[in-house]
Amino acid sequence: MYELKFDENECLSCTTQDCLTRCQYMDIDRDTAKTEILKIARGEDSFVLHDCVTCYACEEYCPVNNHPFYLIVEKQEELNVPPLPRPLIQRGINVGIPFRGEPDIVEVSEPVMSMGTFADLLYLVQGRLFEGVSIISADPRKMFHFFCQLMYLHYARTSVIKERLPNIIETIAKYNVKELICFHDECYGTFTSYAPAVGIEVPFKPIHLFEYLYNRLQELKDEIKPLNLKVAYQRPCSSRLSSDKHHFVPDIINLIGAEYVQREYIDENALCCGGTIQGQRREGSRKRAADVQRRNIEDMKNAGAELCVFNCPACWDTLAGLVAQNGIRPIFMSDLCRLAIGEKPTGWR
Amino acid sequence: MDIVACIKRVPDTSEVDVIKIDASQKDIEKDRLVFKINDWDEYVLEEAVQLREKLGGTLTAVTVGHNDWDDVLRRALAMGADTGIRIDQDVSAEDTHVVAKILKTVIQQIPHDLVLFGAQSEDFGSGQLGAMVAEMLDIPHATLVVGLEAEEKRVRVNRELEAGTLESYTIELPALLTIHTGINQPRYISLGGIKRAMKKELQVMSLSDLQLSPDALNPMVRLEKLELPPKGEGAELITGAPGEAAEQLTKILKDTGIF
Amino acid sequence: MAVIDYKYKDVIHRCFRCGYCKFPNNWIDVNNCPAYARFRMETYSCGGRLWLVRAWVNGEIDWSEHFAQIVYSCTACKNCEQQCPLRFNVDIVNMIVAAKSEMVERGEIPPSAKEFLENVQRQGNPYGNSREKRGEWMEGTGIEAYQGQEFLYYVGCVGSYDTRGQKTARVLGKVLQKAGVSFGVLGNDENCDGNEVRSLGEETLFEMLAEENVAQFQSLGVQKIVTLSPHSYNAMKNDYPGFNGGFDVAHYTQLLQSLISDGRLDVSGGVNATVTYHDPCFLGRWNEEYEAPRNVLKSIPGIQLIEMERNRDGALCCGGGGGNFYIDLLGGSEDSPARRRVREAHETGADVLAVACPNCLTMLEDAVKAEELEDKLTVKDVAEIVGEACGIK
Amino acid sequence: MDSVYQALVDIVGQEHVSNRQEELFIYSFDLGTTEPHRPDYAVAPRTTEEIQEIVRLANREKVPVVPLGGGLSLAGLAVPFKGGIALDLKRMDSIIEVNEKARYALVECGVSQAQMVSYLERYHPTLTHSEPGAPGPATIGGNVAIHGQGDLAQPYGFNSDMVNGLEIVLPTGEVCRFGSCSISSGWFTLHPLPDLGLFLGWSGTTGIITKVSLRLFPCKRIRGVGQFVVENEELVPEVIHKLTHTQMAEDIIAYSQAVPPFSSGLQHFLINLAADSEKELEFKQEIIWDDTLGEYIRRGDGGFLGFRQGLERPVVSKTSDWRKGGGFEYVGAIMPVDTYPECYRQGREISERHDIPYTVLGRCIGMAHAMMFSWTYAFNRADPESIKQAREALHETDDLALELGGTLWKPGLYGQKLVMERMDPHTLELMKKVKQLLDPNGIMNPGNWEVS
Repeated sequence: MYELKFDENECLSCTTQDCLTRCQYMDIDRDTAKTEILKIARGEDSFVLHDCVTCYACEEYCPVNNHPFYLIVEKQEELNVPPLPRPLIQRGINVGIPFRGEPDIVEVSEPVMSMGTFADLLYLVQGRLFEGVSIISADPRKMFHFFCQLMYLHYARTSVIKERLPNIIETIAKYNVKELICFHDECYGTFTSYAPAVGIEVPFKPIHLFEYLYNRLQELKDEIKPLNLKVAYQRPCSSRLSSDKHHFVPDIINLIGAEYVQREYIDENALCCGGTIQGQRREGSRKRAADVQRRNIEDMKNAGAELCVFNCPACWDTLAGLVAQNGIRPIFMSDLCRLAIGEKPTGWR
Repeated sequence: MDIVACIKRVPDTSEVDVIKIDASQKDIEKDRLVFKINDWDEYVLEEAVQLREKLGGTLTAVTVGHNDWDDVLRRALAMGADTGIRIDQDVSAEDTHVVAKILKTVIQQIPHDLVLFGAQSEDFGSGQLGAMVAEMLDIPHATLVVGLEAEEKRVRVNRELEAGTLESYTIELPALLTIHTGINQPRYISLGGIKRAMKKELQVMSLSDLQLSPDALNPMVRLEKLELPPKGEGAELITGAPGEAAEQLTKILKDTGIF
Repeated sequence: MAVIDYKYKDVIHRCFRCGYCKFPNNWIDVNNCPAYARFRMETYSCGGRLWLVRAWVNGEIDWSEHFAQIVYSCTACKNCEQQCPLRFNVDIVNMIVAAKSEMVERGEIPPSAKEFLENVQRQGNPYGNSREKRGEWMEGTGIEAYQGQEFLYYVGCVGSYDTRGQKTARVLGKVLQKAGVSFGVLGNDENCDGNEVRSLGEETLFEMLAEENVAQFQSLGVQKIVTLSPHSYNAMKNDYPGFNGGFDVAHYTQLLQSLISDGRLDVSGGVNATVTYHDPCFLGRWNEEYEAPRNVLKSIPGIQLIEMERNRDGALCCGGGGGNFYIDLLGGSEDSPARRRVREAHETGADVLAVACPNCLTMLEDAVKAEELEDKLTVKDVAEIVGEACGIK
Repeated sequence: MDSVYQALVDIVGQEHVSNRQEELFIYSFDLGTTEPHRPDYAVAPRTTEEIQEIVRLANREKVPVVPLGGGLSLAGLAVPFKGGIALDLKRMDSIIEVNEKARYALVECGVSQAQMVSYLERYHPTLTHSEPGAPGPATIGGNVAIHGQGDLAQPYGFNSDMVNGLEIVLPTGEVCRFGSCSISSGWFTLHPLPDLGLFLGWSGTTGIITKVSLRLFPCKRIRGVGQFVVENEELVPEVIHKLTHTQMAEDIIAYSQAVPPFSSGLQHFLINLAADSEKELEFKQEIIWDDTLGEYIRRGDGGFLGFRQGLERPVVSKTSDWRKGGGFEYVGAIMPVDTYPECYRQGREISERHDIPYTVLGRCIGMAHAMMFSWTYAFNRADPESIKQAREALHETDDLALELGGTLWKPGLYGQKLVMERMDPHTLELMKKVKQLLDPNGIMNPGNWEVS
């Protein structure tokens, strides 16, 4: 069985306790933070387990990469403190079960990209940016064979992840690719952060979509017409698992001559889209989510953003409509890049 | 029932002003013209094919002309003819009698209960050929046939006379009929069909194959000269809005006492 | 007799006949399938047609001329494909065309369609006019024959032979001259583009035309093509590549749009008119070009552009598609799509109905006469309006 | 020459009548599992007068008349079981009047639901009508003729409860008007007398509805749908009870279906809310999700799946493609809300026994006075076996609905028989008398509701 690599001593010797003190959804001082994270580590109950909105951020805040978030989720499951109501958990768990037959493994030539569970968004993967890219998981009916499963961190079900993830990786491995561009950075985080944290082998090198886009844009540099647009970025929870790649967001936005607007909820202080929060069991969750969304969008407006760039389709589903209502145009990163090289964005709505 | 259909290739004269007389003044300039199967012959083929579908037997299409005449035979094959025979002889300058002689000789050599011709040709339009061949073959014939019911040994035919009067006969086979337009609705021949027909073998015969010597053909009529009709006089082009134009026209019709 | 090798045997039964295909995207009118609008019997709705084809394929009904007319009354306008909520919708028009192909191979098609195809076989145009006269439209325009200029200006059958079409073809030629575009035409050597031939189900004839045209274009070194008709545009842009004919094809409204925005074409002369624009199916739904013609019109001073209830991908077809501008199975009634369309245009209060397709032009102009709206509504091609704006008569 | 055909041509004109195989073929079908029967003529009249002429002719010649609108009942209610005239009413499609102050629309019977929705959105954005779950081409006349319900059923009941006036062509050709319109020029109420109630829900067996005055309702600026989900079907009746108590929902639907698999076995609620301002919307959301359903969420029994602004138009026809087969049919029954758990469990069992992915749905009618419950069975039109399976499942479901104490909504022939068997004899006798009185020659949609 796969074991989470968590070292209690790291927390004992930790001077910052950033994991909980920097949490945007709980107000915790350093001492409380230490006691609570240690209680959790030792398998005792803690209000943190009950109040956590599962935003992944502490995974990034931890100065020593000790996986506090994975720990919290494992303990939520162990102590049966599910953050979501049962029907939502059942729904969630059923989502990941592949149906309608086995995937057809076909010959692919690198570069190769996996759509994960977003085969429906294939229309975003078009134009010169993606020329010559072979696609894995292009069939919506079979895409759950490529589902990274990490979503279950929101459901306090690491057991499900550990049970299913190896098979998923095995399926992808059948394509014998050296490198795999991940359409969704939750997949990227799964392969580069979660899998190693619990000791699951990953036989290929994941490439972050934004890193790929950045490099492609470099190749197409001459095509770029500066956009002169003020751009805000909706940072998804999953990107907390690949903070080393986050810099590609400003890099890309600068490269295409747009402005990465400075705002309160930026980079490490980014706010969750609210998608998970609104459904949580905890009293007032719906309003909490609404409040987070309101503050987030107000902040974008105050920063004068004209566009809001999305990374995660789930954030898009919860937030894009609201963003648009507030006069800011929602757009996926890939479409933003296409705009910059004079192509018509497919997701432009 | 064994059927022989005699067909002809003619220039597409849907627009008369593209017709030009050549230097010899005995023929028209053909090089830039588009050719097609003689209108009446399409009805001949449709009728023949339907009869064959109903009664079985063989259907042979025959034409007289040089190799570019093959295309009309291809259409015949595409439509369902079993064999296409071309007598390799340019008869465009010859008279009907010559062509009749040649066709008679061919038809004699193939099984024929029923021989079908078009009532006339679009280009020269003498309307004699069918009747002549019938006489030469010494078999009964009917012209301008607009209705046809066939049995094993006889056919019942309707002929169209003045003002659409119908005349009905029963004719013992073998017989020859010249078919009038409107007897059926010729089917469309798809280019695919024609291409498939390309694979079918065509029989090409020379006069010598028929033991006919060119000088034995001795035409009875010789073409002197072709000329285009002179431009008509007094044509008046009525212009203006539909309403006014109509008024003008009725005025003219009244004034000229047409009504 | 059942149709053994019908290509869509395994799909066609999936039509439920819910009838969304009758509507435009905003549901404002149940008459957005041209054939249904004309006859208002279920047989003429897209679903009815599919069910009948299936019945014929399964030998449940026999071929009849009425059946053929129902099938050929489909104008291939793609409204059904836009509106059908089911996954197979992308193949609806193909299912109808495949049925037409079956009929073509059996020779059993409506007489007017037979005439159309035989004329194309013989003279390379549906009218049966002589190939020798294809170039007559350009007399006195000084338009050059194509010899390596930047653009081949492909005029098409309607522009070459239909009197009204010829006028537009000439005006567009002059506009291009005025903008200093380097272009040439094929004149008598131009042949039918085949777009309608294909939608009439004569696949082999279409292939021949496509192959011949591609060969001809390549031998002349053609790289860029600008077409008068969206039908030609569609065939050359989407079908010719399948015959190794990868050309850079533009519809003239797209070229005019860039000429104007680049300042190469001066339309400051302006035109004072309230204009409503009718989207041609083969520019709109088939190729999703809705804005170029509108941008051209908007760029002309004095023009007020207003929209009909049904516009862009919800536009009502003029009824001329699928060869119907010639075989005319939808005409002869106040319910004819063209007449419904001009009434709709008139209701907007516009005095000019702008079109970007010679087929639509002839269809809608005839409809204006039939509706006796001549003095209230004029049908003009976008090219003609641009012509006026830069002082060309 | 066929004299009836000629007479029909004289009435509606050559182009709107046919006795050719193509039209007869198409009009012989229902979209469900009912066996087709060919009519002898298909006719598409444009005016009430034409319809009168047709009906008089039919009476003289003893020819059946089968009226149809969208022909989408799925229960075979427009199949010409005994031949005759298939009367396609879709050309009767004028929206005659919309009275904003009295909130009604006077329309011809053939106006489609889609046309109505679109017309109101375009010209009367503050008004809406109760749109059925049927495809947009379904007609207003057809819907009230079968007691349909729509997306305002929770506050206002059946669509046939929203009728303000009717114009009917009797089977003998006379025109009758019911409601205020028969006395004044206003079409603002159906009640009291002369409201005889002999036509709504009779599926065209007592006359042809030619005009309908339909109640319209306030259309708030923001309309949207929220989703809630529970595991335990036993909770559904009490949740519906609590929701209706708030009197804040425009529509409440509980459903469960096998496809997509993740929703299988769960009970979902679709709850429509409407508001004129964000403030009103948030107020209603607070009442519904936090105050009313909050306890389920905190207990972990129920989950809030979010609220989306904007109503999605119904595209039930997608159901027909579940088995890539272009067909589905459902049993619709009016059930007491507390039978939901049984309706779900036994319905699911029937589906699974017939190897069909299950779909059950209950739409709340009125203040939980009842629900329209549907058991849907998709089939493959190209596979006779799957049609047979679906037909059997449908019949078993008809039996089930009645066993559970429900009553069938727009049943086909099989269901009609079951209902009439159970009907008390005097009611049945009265139905028979009414029918004989109105339709002495039995020409109206024969085969349906025939009391032996």
